[in-house]
Amino acid sequence: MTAIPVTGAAASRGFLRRFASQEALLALAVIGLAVAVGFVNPRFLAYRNLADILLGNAYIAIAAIGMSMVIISGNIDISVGALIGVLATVSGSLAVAGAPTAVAWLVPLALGILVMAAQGAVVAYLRIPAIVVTLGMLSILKGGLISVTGGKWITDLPQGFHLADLDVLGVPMPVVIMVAATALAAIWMRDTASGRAIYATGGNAEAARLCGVNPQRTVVMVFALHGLFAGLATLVYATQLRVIQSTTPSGLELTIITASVVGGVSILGGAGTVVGSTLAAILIAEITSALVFVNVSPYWTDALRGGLILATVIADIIRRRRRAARGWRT
Amino acid sequence: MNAPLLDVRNLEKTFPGVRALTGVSFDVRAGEVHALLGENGAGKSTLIKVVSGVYQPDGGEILIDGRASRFTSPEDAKRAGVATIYQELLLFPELTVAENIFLGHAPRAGFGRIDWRAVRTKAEALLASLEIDDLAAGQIVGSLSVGHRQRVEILRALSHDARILIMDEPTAALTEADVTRLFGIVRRLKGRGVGIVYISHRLDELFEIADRVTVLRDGAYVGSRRMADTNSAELVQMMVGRRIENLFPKTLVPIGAPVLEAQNLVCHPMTRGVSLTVRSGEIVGLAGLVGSGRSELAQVLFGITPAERGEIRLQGEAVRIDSPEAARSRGIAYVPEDRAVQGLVRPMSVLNNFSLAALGALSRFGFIDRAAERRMAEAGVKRFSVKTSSVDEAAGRLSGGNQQKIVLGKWLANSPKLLVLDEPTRGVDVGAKAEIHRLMGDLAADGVAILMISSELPEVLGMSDRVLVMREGRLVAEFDRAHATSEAVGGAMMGGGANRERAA
Amino acid sequence: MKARYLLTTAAAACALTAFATDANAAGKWDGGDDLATSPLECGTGAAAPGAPMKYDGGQPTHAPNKAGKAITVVDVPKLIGIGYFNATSKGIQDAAKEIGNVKAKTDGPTEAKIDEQIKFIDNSITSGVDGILFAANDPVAIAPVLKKALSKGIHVVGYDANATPGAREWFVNQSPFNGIAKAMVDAMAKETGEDGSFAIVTSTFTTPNQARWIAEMQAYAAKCHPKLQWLETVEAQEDNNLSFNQATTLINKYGDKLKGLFGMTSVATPASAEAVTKAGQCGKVAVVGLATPNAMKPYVHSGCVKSVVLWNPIDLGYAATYVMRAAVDGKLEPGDTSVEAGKLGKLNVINGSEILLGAPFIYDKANIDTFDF
Amino acid sequence: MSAAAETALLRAPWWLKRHETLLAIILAVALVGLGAFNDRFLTLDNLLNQGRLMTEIGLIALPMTFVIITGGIDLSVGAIVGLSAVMLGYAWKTFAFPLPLAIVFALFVGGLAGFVNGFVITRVKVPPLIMTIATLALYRGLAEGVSQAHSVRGYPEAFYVLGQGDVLGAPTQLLILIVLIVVAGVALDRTTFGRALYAIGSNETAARFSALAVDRAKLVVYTLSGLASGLAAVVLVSRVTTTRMDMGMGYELDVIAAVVLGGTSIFGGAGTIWGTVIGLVMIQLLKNGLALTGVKGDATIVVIGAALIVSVLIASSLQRRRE
Repeated sequence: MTAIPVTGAAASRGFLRRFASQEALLALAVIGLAVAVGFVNPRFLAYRNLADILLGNAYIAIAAIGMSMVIISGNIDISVGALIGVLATVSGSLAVAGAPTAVAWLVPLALGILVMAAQGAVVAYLRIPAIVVTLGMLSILKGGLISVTGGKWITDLPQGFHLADLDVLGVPMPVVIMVAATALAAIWMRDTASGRAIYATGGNAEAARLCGVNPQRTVVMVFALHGLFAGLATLVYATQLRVIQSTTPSGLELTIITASVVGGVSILGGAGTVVGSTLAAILIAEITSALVFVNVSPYWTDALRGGLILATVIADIIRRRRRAARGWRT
Repeated sequence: MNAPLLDVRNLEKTFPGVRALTGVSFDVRAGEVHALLGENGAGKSTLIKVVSGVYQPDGGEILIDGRASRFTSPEDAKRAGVATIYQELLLFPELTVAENIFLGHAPRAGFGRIDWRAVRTKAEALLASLEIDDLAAGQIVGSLSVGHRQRVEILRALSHDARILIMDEPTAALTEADVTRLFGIVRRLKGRGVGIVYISHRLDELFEIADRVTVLRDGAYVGSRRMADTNSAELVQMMVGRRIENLFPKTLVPIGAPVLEAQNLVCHPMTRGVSLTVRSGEIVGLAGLVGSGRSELAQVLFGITPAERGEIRLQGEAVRIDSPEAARSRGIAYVPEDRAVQGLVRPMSVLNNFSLAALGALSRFGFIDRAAERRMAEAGVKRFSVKTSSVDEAAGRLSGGNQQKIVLGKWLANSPKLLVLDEPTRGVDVGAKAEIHRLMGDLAADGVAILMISSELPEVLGMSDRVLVMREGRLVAEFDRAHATSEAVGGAMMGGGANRERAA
Repeated sequence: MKARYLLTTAAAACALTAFATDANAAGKWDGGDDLATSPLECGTGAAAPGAPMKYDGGQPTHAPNKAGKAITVVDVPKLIGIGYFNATSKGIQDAAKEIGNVKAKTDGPTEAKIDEQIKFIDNSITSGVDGILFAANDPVAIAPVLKKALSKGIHVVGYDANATPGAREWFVNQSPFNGIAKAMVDAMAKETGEDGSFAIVTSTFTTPNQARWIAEMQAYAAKCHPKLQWLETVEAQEDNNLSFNQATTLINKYGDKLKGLFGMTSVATPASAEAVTKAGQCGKVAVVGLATPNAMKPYVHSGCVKSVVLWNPIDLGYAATYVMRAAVDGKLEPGDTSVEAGKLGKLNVINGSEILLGAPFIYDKANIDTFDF
Repeated sequence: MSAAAETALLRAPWWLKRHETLLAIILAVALVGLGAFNDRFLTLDNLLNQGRLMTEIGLIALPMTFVIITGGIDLSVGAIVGLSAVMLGYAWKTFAFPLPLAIVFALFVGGLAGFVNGFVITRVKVPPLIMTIATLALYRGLAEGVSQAHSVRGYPEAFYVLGQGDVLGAPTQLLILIVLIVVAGVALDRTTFGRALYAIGSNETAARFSALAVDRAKLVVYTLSGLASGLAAVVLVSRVTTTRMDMGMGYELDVIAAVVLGGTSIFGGAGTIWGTVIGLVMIQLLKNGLALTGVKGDATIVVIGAALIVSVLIASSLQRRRE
């Protein structure tokens, strides 16, 4: 019929393909950058270096999974960096105090879920904007951690505590966790009703409610999962080195949010995938490393990294806008 | 005889300070379309929200298949087979048609995973069962027209095996063609034994599709009629409690010099070379299907999407309209199609909405003269008889008709020379509709040139001095008042006739 | 659409190349300040005493005479919650307990931000303390608020990181910049050989002490170890994981060419050691740096790190408290050449208004277990 | 537009006043309470001094209120402070500009940085959060690159009047802040510009369809945000007598905390300058009062975080009870 709108052709693609293309482009950027830097300095392409980039930044990718869920559900969290600092301290303290390794690993997961679920509940049921709640929590965690520990470093961690040093069939544990977490989260979000509820809540909370999705419960669940992924990220983050700083890593939340948004998670909620955010975390880490490899003046690395992130974001927005339907209604 | 599917008895609902429903009763039988009629604020919306479990009643009872039921949530109602299609379609723009249909109750594969293949197959089966062939299960909903989206909503209701379907003004945003298709679907559902509660302001529609009608006024039950035993005059009287003589009070006024002369306007992709003239005192109706480029043309004239090519002359002077600000300063006013999104800043007060388009005139050196602003708003409230407790009330809390009067009123404060009205009476009750039509007549008499877009053919035919028909981004036909019949205009809209025909 | 991404990547590559400089130029350090360097003599010769200088510190105006009376002192370090300043704070408490009539409290920002630090000092002034101990995040930026303290009759003594001399009475210098630089570079040259090449991991280029040390290291290396090759310097904040990543990147970038890594902070050094360990480069890449002993024990014991340079921060805080007490009591006045500092004995005044703690200390396998901080 | 903004504004006439009144009462109680503990707290000297210390955050909080009312956010303000400070030093020292010209140049750079934010946000339609998170990294990086991590010092004494001096017995910069508070307050409350900001934040499409210059207003707002950050940088440099590339780090969160505490809805459409000022003063005096009462810095941060959540919680639950 003639009444079919002009955008029919572009829209007839299925969502799987649509999301896949977003991820393919990021993957292309990851590979393209590696090749480009490889021309300037072939050492960049050494297996060891590529592996180290993944290893050293897996925790950011893992935390970005939960952050992506939070953003897709229409919220944001800026307390996650501080939370990771707190969880690392708790985990390390337990290990040093002689708790069984399993306890030292599981407690931060549970605590992460607890703290985030509590924040989610305040956001969902008391209807306080997430940015306010998490900004407050950022202060509380940061100040609280120093109050309690005085910032005393945790050293002499037992050897068994170092989860990040283990491997599965030769693949280092941080990469295993990153890949497994991304894959599980991606499948869950794509293929289960509770996963789809996140998109529904972020896309149109009112409509979600009338479809039998409980948006409030969904938000709490999303925050709880975000806490779980923050806990997982902590396990990698805290067990990689021999020392735990007992402070909150400054600016980590921005790195994580950046990975999520560069990964194509719409900041307005309702769209995006965690595969994208993981690829973006890798891309950002790759840029950081590449800037050293091509001998950029160290004074200019931060500016260049910022510029590259900005360019990626703008390119993505323009690409999406071209695809989106014209007109005022969306 | 079987019990009715849905039987509502003596329903009461009170909100703090307001008795929203008092003693309302009606029933719906299998295979029946039962219409609810009433002015905005008569209690129709409250009634359907009670029936669909959004609100709990304070008194009375709801019987489903003769059994008393209490719904504590919309899910409860849905489980009992009551589904509701709201006016503002509640869909997820980022998701596909199939996913929208099955969101919340998708078929599962192992481990709780959604069986995407089954989702798609079942969606396709549903589409096929209603013989909808211009919609694919994999399309992204965000790219669909309103008519298509509504079909997705209907399919969603059917996917729940709904036996009672409540449709709140389903045709408000539809074109004639989509209305026809909707009615086809409704008849098919009737045939399957689904009971339908149908709310609409368009009386002609009810005579076409409904079997019975119940009229509400001020939250109270007025009466029920079989459609076959009643007529519009009676229904209107029941609704408003008084007689309305003429819905289209078109007065003939002398038509003056051209105000707007547009030559070959082009704006990719929906405006493809449009030339038109609107004269002082003239009301020009612009008819066309949704997607024919009517609203897009209006937005070109108003500078929201400025013309890429072509010429606009206002009162003989060539002008560039490259922004709404430029349009306003040239004396163009535009009452947009989507009141909630484009017309009104709902959380703002009536006062601030009234002055929004006239802030320049109300201020000196950028400072708003608040006393003048209040005078203006109060005068507007009086002139357009806006029903509001005070001008400080949030505009979003008013009924649709009163909201529309504010949107219209805020533009009239600028004394425009050209008024572009896009669906000026959509979702507006009969009384307010007549008032808006009368106002249009008064403005024309004052020499304002009016370009009116409407999907309601009787309105176009009743109000216009001249009718232009748009199709696929071009003007394809023009009729003067005498020759504008629904057959001729409708035919041109659908693309039946030859190229630009002139019936003079 | 794909073209756009390719374009971005291409543009990125171009930008990278445009900014790329040759490795040696990137390695050049031109310092975070513009002060002149004064490299020490090569070899093992003791530090030549500088020419005696006139006292150049400031003095509190109308300070109440609290000689022998109880005083309250507030300690505002660069930041709280890190091992190093926990140690100085412990030294301050130790000294306060020992002296008896000093009540000391440590309070400061949670991040090394100068404007936060200024607010803490300002609040201390208002609350009416008798003395302020500080370690400045910026020597110049902190000066106005310290001068304000002096003008209110409050005694001001710095430690670890100095302020412009006129803004405080005394500064307890853990070790002159050039002394640390010499110890670091000599240790590196010893481990990598005279023609080794090294890179540096520091916190930020603007951190004053680190910037000075690096500048002095460069001057000293040029003078005494001219064949040492300076590869580059990278920033890693005060962040464990970032430091680890940066060190790893350097190892991967230079491969066999990299013979040594300097860690300029107590965070960067253990992280660099960890990076070298993880890369299996122990013995091939030397790690020399400033660090606290506890964090370094595993690497020193494993032999991956031979020597860690540091003064004893507990002693530093301890000395600062004694200097404060002496200044209040009038036992340390402009023109004096030494001060008694409890168990540390007599400390000398250098450079007009600085009190020298001593030479930098080198921790190694033999003595590291005797320290716990 | 979000449903939350709608509810927020439906209550606007009531809850705006209420939130501010409530906040003012909490503030007064806290002041009296803290004053009872410490006789050095409620002194003119201390209060004026606190005014000096909060000026930089205050200057940025004013346009940030505008930005948030339009439904946007600007996370790059701290980085712009750093960039402008560096440019001030660079222009003065390297270009050998006379100091007044260098100050103008720093303001210009701040404004330009804000303009770039606004330009991309309005033209390319990049969501503000994303845009300013990216420029946060970019501007800070530029500050580092341009300065090569060098500090610039040794400004002429006369310059310090701005950051350390007094005029009419009050800190110079505090007077500037007060003047700008009044200007911003009147602009938001009384002018067409201010009205446009509320309309944009409540319903951007309707504002556009009402012939309001939406893009221009947003452009102005982000430019103002940059400009104010530039001004804050100049004041800060004058107060601490030196230029560092890491100046203003983390300011964005302090500024947003003050604005949000002051009752401005993060979803846009509601908020006032007066609320922001109360929020600003509350945070500053709470920190100061607690410090003087002997509470340590880390514990103070905890209290501030809790106060932020609790006060917004109280305000919104009162609002809900009205419904």
